[in-house]
Amino acid sequence: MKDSGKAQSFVGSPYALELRGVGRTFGALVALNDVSMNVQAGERRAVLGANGAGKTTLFNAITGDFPPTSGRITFFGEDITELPPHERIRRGLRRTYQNSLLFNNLSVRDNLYLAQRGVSRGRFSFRRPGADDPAIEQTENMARFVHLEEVLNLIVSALSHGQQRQLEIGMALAGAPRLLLLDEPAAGLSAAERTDLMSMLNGLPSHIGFIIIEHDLDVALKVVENVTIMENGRVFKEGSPSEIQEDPDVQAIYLGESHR
Amino acid sequence: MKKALGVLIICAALAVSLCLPVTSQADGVIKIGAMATLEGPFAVLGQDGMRGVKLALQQWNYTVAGKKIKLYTMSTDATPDSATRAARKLVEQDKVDIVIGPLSGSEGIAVKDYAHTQPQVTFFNGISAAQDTTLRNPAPNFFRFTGDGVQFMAGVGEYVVQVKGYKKIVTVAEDYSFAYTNVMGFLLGYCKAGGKVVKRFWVPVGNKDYSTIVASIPDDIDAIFVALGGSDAVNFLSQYEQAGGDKPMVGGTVTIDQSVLSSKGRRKTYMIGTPSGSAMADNLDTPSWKKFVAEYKAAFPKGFPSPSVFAWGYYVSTVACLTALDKVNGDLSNNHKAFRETLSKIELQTPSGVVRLDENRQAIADMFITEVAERPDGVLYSKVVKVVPQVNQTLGMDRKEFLALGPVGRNNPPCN
Amino acid sequence: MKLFIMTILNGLTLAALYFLVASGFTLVFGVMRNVNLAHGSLFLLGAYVGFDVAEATGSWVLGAAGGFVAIAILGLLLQVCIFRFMEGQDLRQTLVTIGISIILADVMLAVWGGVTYQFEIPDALYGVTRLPIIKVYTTYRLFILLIAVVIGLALWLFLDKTRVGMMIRAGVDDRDMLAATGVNVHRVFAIVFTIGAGLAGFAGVVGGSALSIAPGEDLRYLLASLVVVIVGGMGSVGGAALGALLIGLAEQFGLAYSPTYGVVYTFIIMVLTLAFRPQGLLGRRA
Amino acid sequence: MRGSNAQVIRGTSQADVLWHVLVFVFLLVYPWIASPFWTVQIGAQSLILGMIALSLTFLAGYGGMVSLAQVSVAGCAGYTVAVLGVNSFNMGLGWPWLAAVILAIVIATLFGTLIGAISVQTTGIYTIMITLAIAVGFYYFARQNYNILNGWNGFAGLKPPVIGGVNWRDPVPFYYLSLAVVAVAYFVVVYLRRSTFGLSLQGIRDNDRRMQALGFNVRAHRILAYTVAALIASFGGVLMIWLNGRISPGSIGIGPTIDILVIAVIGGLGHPVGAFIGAVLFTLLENFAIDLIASERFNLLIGAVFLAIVLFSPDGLLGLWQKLRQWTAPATH
Repeated sequence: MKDSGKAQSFVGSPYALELRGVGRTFGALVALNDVSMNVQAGERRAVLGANGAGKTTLFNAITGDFPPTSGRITFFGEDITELPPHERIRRGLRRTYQNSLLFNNLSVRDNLYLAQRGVSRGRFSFRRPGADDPAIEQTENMARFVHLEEVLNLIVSALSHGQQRQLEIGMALAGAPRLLLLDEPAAGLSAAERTDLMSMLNGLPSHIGFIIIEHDLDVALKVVENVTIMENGRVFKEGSPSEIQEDPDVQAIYLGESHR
Repeated sequence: MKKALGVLIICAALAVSLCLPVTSQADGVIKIGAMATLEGPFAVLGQDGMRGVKLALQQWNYTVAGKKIKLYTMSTDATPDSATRAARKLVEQDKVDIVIGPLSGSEGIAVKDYAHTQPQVTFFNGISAAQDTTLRNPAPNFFRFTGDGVQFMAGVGEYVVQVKGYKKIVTVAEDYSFAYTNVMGFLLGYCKAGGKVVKRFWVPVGNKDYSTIVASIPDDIDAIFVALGGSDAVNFLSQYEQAGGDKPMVGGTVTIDQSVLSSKGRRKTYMIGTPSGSAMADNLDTPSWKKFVAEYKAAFPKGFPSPSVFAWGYYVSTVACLTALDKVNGDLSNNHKAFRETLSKIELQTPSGVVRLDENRQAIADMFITEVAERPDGVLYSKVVKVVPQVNQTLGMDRKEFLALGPVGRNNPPCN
Repeated sequence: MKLFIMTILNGLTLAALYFLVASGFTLVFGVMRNVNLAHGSLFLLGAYVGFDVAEATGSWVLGAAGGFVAIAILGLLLQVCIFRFMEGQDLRQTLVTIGISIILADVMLAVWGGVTYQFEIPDALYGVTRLPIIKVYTTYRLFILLIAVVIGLALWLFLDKTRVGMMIRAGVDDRDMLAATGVNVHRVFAIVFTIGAGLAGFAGVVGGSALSIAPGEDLRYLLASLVVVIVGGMGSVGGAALGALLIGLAEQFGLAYSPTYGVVYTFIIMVLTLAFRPQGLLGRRA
Repeated sequence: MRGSNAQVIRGTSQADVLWHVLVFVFLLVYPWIASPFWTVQIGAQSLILGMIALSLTFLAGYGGMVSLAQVSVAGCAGYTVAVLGVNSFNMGLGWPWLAAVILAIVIATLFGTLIGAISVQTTGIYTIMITLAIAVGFYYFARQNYNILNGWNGFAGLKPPVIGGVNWRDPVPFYYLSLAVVAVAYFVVVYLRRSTFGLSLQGIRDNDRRMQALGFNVRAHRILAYTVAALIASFGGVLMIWLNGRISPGSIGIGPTIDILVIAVIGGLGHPVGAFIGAVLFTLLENFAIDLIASERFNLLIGAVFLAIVLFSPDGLLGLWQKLRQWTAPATH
């Protein structure tokens, strides 16, 4: 993963991501309730919580997949609440999905190529990419970074689960991401694959922040600086990994007995 | 790779053998192609038309002047495009000498247009009744031995005013060319005789719910002129009757036809006595008509109780063709020259009277003013009340004067 | 004024007929995401079968029952023999229904021919009823209105109060959830298809009595159902009622006040609905 | 409806190239071995129907959007040519043919884009219903409008121009004209498959939400796909009216609309060539089914063939062919 080299200077907000009173309802169901949160540029944070606590909904609200029904979202000082999803992506926001959302009938190369194309110019080009197309080289670099260079021409549906997760991350890293939202990237991975994943995350350039939803605390707490715990669509606790681990409420309610 | 080549060679060989035209232009066979609507909502009409063709051919025992007749059929779906396609297939693939058809007005114009491009084939209209098929830009090889929609209504307008005393009328008709033609034929006479049109309802073809039209019909009228076909007519009539309507009706040509009269359901006593105009009538009291009906019934026990105007039209056209072929002894040489000359001059005896052709090869024929009557067994039929002899396409008007009336349309004639 | 009220009444009664046809269509769509383009053929077949039964027994009521039962069984067979093997393949199911409708149309033409059929409606329903202002109105059309209300209420009670009904509603809202709750999905689908097809057959008799039956009616009612359901919102029975109301009124007002382009109005309503509310008036966002 | 069992995506192979060359040579030679009827009525008709179906294959196969309004787009182009140019009802404006054709294609393409803009609000099965309803609405409009579109009768006397002494409506020239236009459209569609736009369409087909999360404006891409498809269909529409010499509401009714869907599906949506395979089969059936089974039940045959194909080979004849090849080919790994 090459650093794009662009200096990341921001006017206005000191934060990469600011949520102010974000809420999301589905009919009568309140999935997110008045969530506020500040994430620094380059910050790495975990979001924990039981199933149905609203973690994925939070991601969906941030990326615009299911836009919030109340509240504001600011990305590097720009209000993106009303922006369509693709506009948010083009501003440097990236995400992965809990269940891999890949193009199953296309090859790995095409998947990565599309990821590169999505955030660069010429998305509507009617021409086939020539050998000199920078996206081709970027595609191959990315494949190396996520260890998929061997299977570049394989159709995605033929990949192993682990490879699909790697591809998922590779696609999220295309272009010049500034903040990644990783939705349980380690789910279903073997122990060895998890180790790989962690080293991959730790090897990201320092200006790229991420928010990770992770059930496995051992994974999460090793790669993040801050932790947010959600419950019933609200932010329940925030703090550093050690604060969270020592918080009695958290221990009692969320972490349970097994973590002490 | 070799396999691919092999497959392709086989395909090519197959294609070549298929593509070779059927080259049996053998002596002793005359090929006739017939087309009618054998699919979709109008299939029943087309089927009866085909019965007319087959009946005529049976009478000639599929032989004319010692030559066998081979019949090719093609179906259309009542659209001009499909008629053109069907005609092309018959002419260019089956290589027929003669085409009989089509059934509906716009189809007729399309086939006439096509006839212009195929001078080596002679075309006989089926029962299509659009005016422009022969009135404007006629094709030298297209012959129509049946009337058009205007001719069909000859005399009905005068009859309705003078005999029935209907002075104020509304028209309910389908919103397309045949109905325009039919309404025009009726109104030309009706308005001349002093009748007034209070309102014209043009209803989209295929409309089934007439309740609102029924409600819109004003009370101070003497009668309703209805030019609807098939199930549209049945729907209008039963809804009008059910809603308590009691104004008498005047029927368009296809409204008072076996295709409507023989529909299944509550008998429409309301229809009895309805005057209409057509080129035929169910109870003609001539030997040739009775013979035609008897033979139709014998040949097609599953057909209508009495031949419909569609069977009649196709029959007359086929008979015209076969009679002329007999006269020229099957000689179709020199682009059917002798055959066509004979056709132009023929005085054809048909079940409904003598038919001659005008200079545009359009029929001059007897037309009938009919009224609906009921047989003892409850079957409805059209009864002749008056014969209008030898009606030509311009209803006796000067051709120039008639052409000046302009093409048919929603508001032609104005009838002020 | 009289014309205006008459047109409203005519629109209402036509809407009632459309609702009968479209409710089955929307139910099947909502639960199974199966766009049954043979729905119009089921309507027509139900009418023909019902006609034969009514002729044979001399009873209109038995004819209506016959139309319902025969088509319900056919629907069940279609679901069990064909559609259950292609669940989730929306496009393929739709194509199969197109194939079925082409074949059914030709078979019906072969069996019943092309003549127009009309039912002998019971004497009690024949003729007119006295009403204020407009004086008289066709009794049978008022009867259709009544039937539609009854069927609508029955459907509502069935969907709202019975266990199977609740499962069906759950399936409309979220198909995956239905499977996750351990319900026998095949059985729910079979029930829905049976009811949906049966309603089409029943509507065939009711509609064939108000208007008539002839080849081509299959397509007409299919299109009406499509537009009604698109406008009302796919999968929603209430939406079908609302859509039918709009389309029925639009058609009759078009015919009364602007016959030339009357037939186009329904499609304009549809396009407008789509432009501002793609999921239909009462539909949920897909 | 798509995809093969092949795990590795391969590029264009030598065999593919050879096949294309062979077929193309055959198509060039064809009018010299076929009668005029087979040249135009079967050959050119298949090419043109295939071209309109190709626009659907492009939309459905690449973009996953099954639009039933492609015939309406073709009809829009046809009608525009008829109204602007010369027709036998004296209602034409008498423009020179080139101007009429260019404007027709522009208008029809805009019309197709508009249809796209309306229908991309919805996906999958909803698209079928909405485009079907639009198609029928357009049909009714054309049927009822007499001022411009001449209502039920439509227009006749539509002919391709005579250029350079060649009457382009003569069988052989018209066949080559159709072949040339179709060949360009076909290769453009094949080329687009691997273009950035084509790939992004396939991505949208597989997973539109993910495409959005990669920064693609899914809606815009979809609408553009409709534009491209409309461009193809409108060329097909112009050729169609030159073939038939006429256009009327019947040319754009529900029958032709379903026919195009049948053609595309019978052939197979997996590859652009499927549209033409389907068109050849359909044209043959349409012309000869009545001879094959002498009765009046030939629609039954067409319906049965269609049903059998969608029931047993979801990928159409193309899929059947691929299955057959896998079956007969020796196991290589």
